[in-house]
Amino acid sequence: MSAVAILRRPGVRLAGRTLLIAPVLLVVTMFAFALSLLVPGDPAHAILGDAATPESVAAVRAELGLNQPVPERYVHWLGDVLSGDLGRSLFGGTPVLDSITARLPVTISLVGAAILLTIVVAVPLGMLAGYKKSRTADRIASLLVSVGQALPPFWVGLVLVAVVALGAGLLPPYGYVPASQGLGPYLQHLVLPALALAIPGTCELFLQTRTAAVEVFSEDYVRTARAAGLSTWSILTKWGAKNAMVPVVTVCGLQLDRLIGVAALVEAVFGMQGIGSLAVTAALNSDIPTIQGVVLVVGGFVLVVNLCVDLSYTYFNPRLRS
Amino acid sequence: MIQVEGLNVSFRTPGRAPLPVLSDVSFTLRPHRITGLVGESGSGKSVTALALMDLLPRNSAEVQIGVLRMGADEIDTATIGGRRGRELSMIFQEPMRSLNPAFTAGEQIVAVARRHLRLDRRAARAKAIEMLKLVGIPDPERNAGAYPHQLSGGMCQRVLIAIALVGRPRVLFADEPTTALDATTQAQVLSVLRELTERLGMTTMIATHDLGVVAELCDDVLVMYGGQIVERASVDELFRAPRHPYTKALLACSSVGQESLRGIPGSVPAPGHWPTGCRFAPRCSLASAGTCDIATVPLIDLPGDRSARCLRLDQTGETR
Amino acid sequence: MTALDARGGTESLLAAAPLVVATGIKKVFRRQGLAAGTFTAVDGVDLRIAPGETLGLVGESGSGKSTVGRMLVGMYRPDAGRVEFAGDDVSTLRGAALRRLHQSAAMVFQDPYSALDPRWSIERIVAEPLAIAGESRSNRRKQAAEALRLVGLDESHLQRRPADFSGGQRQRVAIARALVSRPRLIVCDESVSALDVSTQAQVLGLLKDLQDRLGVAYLFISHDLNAVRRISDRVAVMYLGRLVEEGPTEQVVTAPAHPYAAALVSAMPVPDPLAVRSRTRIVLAGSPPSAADPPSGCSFRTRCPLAMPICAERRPAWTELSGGRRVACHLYDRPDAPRTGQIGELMLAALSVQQPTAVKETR
Amino acid sequence: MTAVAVLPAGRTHNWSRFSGVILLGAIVALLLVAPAFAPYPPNQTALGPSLQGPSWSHLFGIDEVGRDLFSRTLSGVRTSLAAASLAVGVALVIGVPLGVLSGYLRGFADGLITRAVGVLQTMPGLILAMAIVGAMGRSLVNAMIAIGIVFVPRIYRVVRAGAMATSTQTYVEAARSMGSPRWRIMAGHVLPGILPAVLVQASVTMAVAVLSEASLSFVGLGVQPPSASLGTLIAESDDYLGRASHLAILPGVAMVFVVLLFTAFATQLRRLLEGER
Amino acid sequence: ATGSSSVVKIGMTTEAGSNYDPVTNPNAFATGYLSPVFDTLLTRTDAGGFAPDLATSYAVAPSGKSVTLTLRSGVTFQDGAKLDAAAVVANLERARTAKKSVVKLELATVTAVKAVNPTTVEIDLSSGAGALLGSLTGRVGMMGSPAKLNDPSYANKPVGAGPWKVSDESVVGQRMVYTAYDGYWDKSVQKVKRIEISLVTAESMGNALLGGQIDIGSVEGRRDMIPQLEKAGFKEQDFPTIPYQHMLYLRKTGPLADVRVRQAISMAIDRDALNSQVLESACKPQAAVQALPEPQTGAAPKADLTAAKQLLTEAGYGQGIDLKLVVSSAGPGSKILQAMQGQLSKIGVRISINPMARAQLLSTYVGGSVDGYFTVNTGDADPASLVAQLSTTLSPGDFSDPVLNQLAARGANTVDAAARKAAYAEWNQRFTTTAFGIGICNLELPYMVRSGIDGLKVGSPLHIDPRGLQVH
Ligand SMILES: Nc1ncnc2c1ncn2[C@@H]1O[C@H](COP(=O)(O)OP(=O)(O)OP(=O)(O)O)[C@@H](O)[C@H]1O
Ligand SMILES: Nc1ncnc2c1ncn2[C@@H]1O[C@H](COP(=O)(O)OP(=O)(O)OP(=O)(O)O)[C@@H](O)[C@H]1O
Ligand SMILES: [Mg+2]
Ligand SMILES: [Mg+2]
Ligand code: NI
Repeated sequence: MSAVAILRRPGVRLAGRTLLIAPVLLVVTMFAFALSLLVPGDPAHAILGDAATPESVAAVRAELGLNQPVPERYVHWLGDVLSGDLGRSLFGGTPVLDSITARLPVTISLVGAAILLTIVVAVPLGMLAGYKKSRTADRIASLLVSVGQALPPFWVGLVLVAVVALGAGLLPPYGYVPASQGLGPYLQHLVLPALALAIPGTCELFLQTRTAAVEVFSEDYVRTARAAGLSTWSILTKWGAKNAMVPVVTVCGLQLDRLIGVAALVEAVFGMQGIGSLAVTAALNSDIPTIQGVVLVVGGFVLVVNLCVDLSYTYFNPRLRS
Repeated sequence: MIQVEGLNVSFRTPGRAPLPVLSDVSFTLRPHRITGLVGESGSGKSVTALALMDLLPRNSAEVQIGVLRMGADEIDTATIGGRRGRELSMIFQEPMRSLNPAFTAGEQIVAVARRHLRLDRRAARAKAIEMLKLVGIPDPERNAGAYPHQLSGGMCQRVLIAIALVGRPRVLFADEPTTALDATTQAQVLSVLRELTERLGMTTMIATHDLGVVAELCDDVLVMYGGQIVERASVDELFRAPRHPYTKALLACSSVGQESLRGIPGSVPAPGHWPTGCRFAPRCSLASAGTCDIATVPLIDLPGDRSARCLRLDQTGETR
Repeated sequence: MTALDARGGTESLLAAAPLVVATGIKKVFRRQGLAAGTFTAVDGVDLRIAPGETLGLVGESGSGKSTVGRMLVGMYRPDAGRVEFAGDDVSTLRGAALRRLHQSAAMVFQDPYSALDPRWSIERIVAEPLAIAGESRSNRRKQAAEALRLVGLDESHLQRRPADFSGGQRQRVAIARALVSRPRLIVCDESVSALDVSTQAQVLGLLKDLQDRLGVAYLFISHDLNAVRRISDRVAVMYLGRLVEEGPTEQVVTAPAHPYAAALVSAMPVPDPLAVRSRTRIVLAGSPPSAADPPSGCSFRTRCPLAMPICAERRPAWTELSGGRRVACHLYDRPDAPRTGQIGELMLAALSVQQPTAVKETR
Repeated sequence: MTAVAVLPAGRTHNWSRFSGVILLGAIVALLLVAPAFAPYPPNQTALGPSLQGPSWSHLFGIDEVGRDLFSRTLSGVRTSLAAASLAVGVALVIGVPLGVLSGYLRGFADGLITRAVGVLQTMPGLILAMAIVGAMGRSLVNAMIAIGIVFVPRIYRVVRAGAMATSTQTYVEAARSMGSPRWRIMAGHVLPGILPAVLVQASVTMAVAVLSEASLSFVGLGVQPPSASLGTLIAESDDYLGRASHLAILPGVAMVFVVLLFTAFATQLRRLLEGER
Repeated sequence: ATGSSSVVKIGMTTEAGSNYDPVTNPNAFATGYLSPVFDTLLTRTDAGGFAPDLATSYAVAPSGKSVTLTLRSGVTFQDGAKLDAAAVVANLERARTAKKSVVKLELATVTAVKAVNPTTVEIDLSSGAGALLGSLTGRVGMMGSPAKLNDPSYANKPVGAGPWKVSDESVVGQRMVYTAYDGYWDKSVQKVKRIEISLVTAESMGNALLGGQIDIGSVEGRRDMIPQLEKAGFKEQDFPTIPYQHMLYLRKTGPLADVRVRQAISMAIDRDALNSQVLESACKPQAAVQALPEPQTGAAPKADLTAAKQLLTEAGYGQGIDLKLVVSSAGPGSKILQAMQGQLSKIGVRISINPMARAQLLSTYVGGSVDGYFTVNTGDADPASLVAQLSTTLSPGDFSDPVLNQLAARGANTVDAAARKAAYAEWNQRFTTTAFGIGICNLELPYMVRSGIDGLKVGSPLHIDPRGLQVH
């Protein structure tokens, strides 16, 4: 078997692609580290905050190794990170890794629910709209969709709380209940924030799916399938869908990236203690170690998502296999 | 046999008047024979085939078919959809793009076989390989597992033929099936079409702008210009003695001699810009004001089972 | 009619030295991505074009025709061999001399729709070569107008945009652009392939007419032997980056010497049912091999019904035939070299022996 | 010489095609100058009535510290627009040259730039912006520079794709065959070719930038009080959703309006520019 | 009935991070997270006196320079260790000397801590013991198990002698869970089995209560929700003596070193309007410092713009001055300042507002880049430490007031309660008239308690003391 052929074996390719992440991840760590260099003024002061005294400042500086040159600090910091030590929050001293792992389930639940909602609503509707191409329905849909895309999730969240939760008392206005305390409350608490979070993404994914579907359904091969007498249903769900999925999956991946960012605001509105609200608090407090931790974790997560998206391409588009 | 009478197609764009692209297209195709539909770009060849396959976009194309007969049965145009692949099939111009890039050649044939022949997975697979063999694809077992991008253009076109024919249709429309192919590959594909038409007793129509292909392959010819059929004849008669001035000019253009470099003055008028009367009149050396530009010219029957749409047939002579 | 005509007149086709001489030119492309590697698009091509003559270049898609054309006008630098334009080695030209080459060698491309920048006026498009050469604005305008007249359009079109023109007209504009710097060679890369039969004939007629009046030479690249036949004085046949046969057009078309040329000629659709019926057709099996991984020796041997063991070992050298023709095939090294016109029969015979299942003409 | 067919009728300029773009552009211009004509200074607090609903003298009502919400919203819209323009400007200044270079020249530089931009794109924009603002200190300018950097991939991708598409056009090949230097091709063919797409993308990005500014300001990382922006207006009033809902609803509606304005502008622009071909 | 399995969930607006060590956590608000775990040596009575807790009695030497504590016997820490004199000495020594101790200042006058016998501890001081007793009711008095004190895990999972211990279910920095300690000495206050304290923003507290996330929380940010909450079965409980006062601290530099300028500012502030407009009339306008043993309930001065303008002109700043103020970006401070901005601008005092994270506020203010710091003053275990800070750390600049310092020292050293009260009253008088810091108003936090729960107690510095909480 030739070298090229070995490179093309799925397992090897998976490993190869995974390895390709490493340099990107390295750049992400550099970026995260560089954040600490952006801080104006003395980080020791920032760490000590109200309790700063000259001797404690000096002590902290020595402890942080702020007197060492930057590359050395980076290597040292990277070593810590690789051994799982993301440092401690400047604000309260929680190990960053602990606060992130504690909050991870919240954000994963929220973002997961939102993306699920997005996909379940947007993809079938988008495929259908792309196939039907009815002019009036299109106009209405595109109007709704542009408004939907313009709605800021945090504001929608506020309004949902005021109207649905406080006004009508239908759903809890606040908080997150782990699934371990009952699936019912868990889901109930997720509905409103996930809805607020999902609206713009659903609109965008709907549009993209429709565009992709329109494109695919105007492709010559769909005409071939129709000429050969294949049913509309199988074209919609199989022959066309597989091709349309490449852009759709791309957009899903992008949405997932974006949702994590927007989740920060929605978490703040709904008082959910997730990664996003951690990022907000950390940014407000200039809590650099926590910010760095969030950047690393989110960056790593997004890389993995992108990897999955990339790998899915080769399923949907066999041309990429060679 | 398939008989079409009074096929009219126009396209609607919002805010504009409907744009007629086919007017009163009528013809008969016979089994075991290949009919060539020739004409320049935009003359309406593809639209003719697509209209008969009911593959034009529903919301913009307005299709009227006076009579459509297959064999002895008159066919309701609303039922065409259900006949695709089983009675009528079609192959297209760009073989690479007409195959689904996400599925293997085999999978695509299997899907059609299972739908029309109600076969199980294994039988359908065997059928697919049989079809690949039929269209002359070497090593069918292996090539069945190939994705379109792994096949050459000629192979793709043969796979398309296999897909079109697996449901055993009686009628096959081929829309410029070899335009995108190299000369040597074109020869291969044309041979396959010729052979299968005869062997399977199909009624085949091939749209092309290449008179060479017509001469090579066809038994009968329909010449199209500006959405109309302007001349109909058997291939020998047409080449021997074209009667319509357009056919004449077209033949002159494609010949080898120096006269071929003159071309036809002007260009094919776009739909909506057709002159009244004879649509070729503005480019025709025989056209005379007051005769050719008055009213729609009918298709005039001529001796020898042929016809032409021209008012100056007296001038166009019997022989070339 | 004009100064352009005058120059065409001074250089007689017979008297002058060749305008372009390419010797053993080779082009290697690098491919990126998973299938990384190099592959040879053009592999040792020799060509010469006399002033005012038309050389046709035919071959399958991907055989390297365009690449040869580009090397002639200096767009690509050959990786081996040399291109001489009017006696100068093209690859050594720099600065003003290179600019002069660009002035005297122009190209016309296939797709008339994308060949003109839709945002530019016709004047700006036609005058682009002059602008590159730094001509003054008034000069540009004058010459653009003149070039437009030459191709049968007129000054009133100068301010229009490409969108206002039909395909045939656009191709005329493209030709005007090629003509505006008064070149001595125009490489027409599939220049008529995208046009309708009637328009194609118009444009071919125009090219011929211009040649007669201006004495410009053409390298006429096409995969359509019919078109080549109508305009070329000589024709060269390419297969997988190599020339396999070259000679006066009518001779090559009526009696090809190389098996591939024979197949190509035989596959050429002839718009004459009687002629079709009177001839036998060679239908090659298989499809062209990938240029990234060409066969050893003679690149045609994998599809050649007459292939011999030697074909896999050595690359055939040129054999000069009578009538200014040459062919690159091992058959002609042998004592029993085929006679002119005999090759087709030999191939058909071989085909029926080797491949009894091969589809044969049934009519 | 053979005759030439009648040319199709010259293009008629259809003003209705421009009207959308002009109208929307005018609205944007109006929003930029509107604060000068606002009925009250936006930050003028007043003792007395507070948390009042809309009335003739106070179209949007009065907030808890007695400021006129309409004036404040006008000022907030302008602040948001200015901030978003800054972000889009930063993205354009970085993204366009990079995109042209890498899309037209291809090769090694392209690989490098694309990869770098890819890394940038790896991070969710808001998190990235929060991180940068958190590190550099809270200010609107910092926030918008951060957002601008985050937007570079959006511009870069469009420009690169456009430059790549243009560079495969035959007219670019023709220019090369004439020996046209690279800068000439980039300036004459490539840049004008991508300009429409860049304009459209910039307009879409403006909409996203307005949302991003509002998001950052909402959590207190952008505009600092008492200055108003769409985000701070909502943040200031979210406690009053129950009692004085208009305080949160009206700025929110204003924000949706501004965002829609830019998406509509982009749509109109796209239609106009695509109609041209 | 008192369910032994009962749970009470409390909402807090302050994050304590993971540091639950009373000695090293600099955040006074964190006391709420510590109080379930730790008993203090003494406690305060409602009347302001001292009551026994871990110490059954205390005695101050006549010189005032030594305090003797008698310890309760039979008390064990949550890890089973015995509470004895040695343990108390270890705790106090650590608080006095540990590098990271934040309560060092409160013990600055302590010269020695000695175990006289297993149940008696003697604390020697360099000056009067007035402030020490108060401190012993706060973080200084919180006793941790001596074996764990220097354990790295102590900050995350403290071990005290209090009624509830930290459970492993806790998610540090987010939700602390406490379970009843079986060996606790005073079963009468340990009426709930489990306490959960979650971090909730002020704005969301009402939502969290309605949503069932918490049972007790203060809805200061959403008073409008009180009726809705009451309808949902919550009852409101207020603690008027617990200080929660909006105050403006001023640097004593530039114009602000001039007493007239400060007085002019104080005079120009319309506290009534602020109260009615921004604070929903829930605040009691008051210029004096609230967090002292005897609350200053005197009416706030009315705003007098002409007098203020005149004072400013006399001081030579008729053309006005510019002040840069910092304020926490969370909570209502920024809004109050924005309203004050309008009032002050009328006498030419132009203020710019810089909201920032809580962690940076003090260092920015003390660091000298701004002129003032607007915040909430919540008092401390003993007035002495607040008073000391108010006239020194919180009033940095070129100028300090010797009279204030002298009065502060008197209050800290005097043991006699009445005398201390008098000293602080005088101090407060001086502090207010010189406008050293400017009090705005004193807020009562509306605690909302789910029906069926009673026994809510709130202590100073502001925290919920779960002792005695009961679920029916
Ligand atoms: N979906 C459509 N909407 C509007 N007009 C159309 C549509 N399809 C085809 N037409 C128009 O109908 C006319 C006939 O088109 P058709 O494709 O049949 O030509 P053709 O003879 O097949 O040409 P070609 O050789 O270029 O394939 C053309 O002018 C074309 O523009
Ligand atoms: N710039 C390039 N980089 C890499 N490969 C190239 C480049 N240009 C051409 N090739 C490859 O070189 C080979 C020959 O190309 P060329 O365009 O010369 O063929 P051609 O004979 O003109 O084909 P066609 O008839 O399709 O135009 C093809 O395989 C093509 O993919
Ligand atoms: Mg067609
Ligand atoms: Mg080419
Ligand atoms: Ni002329």
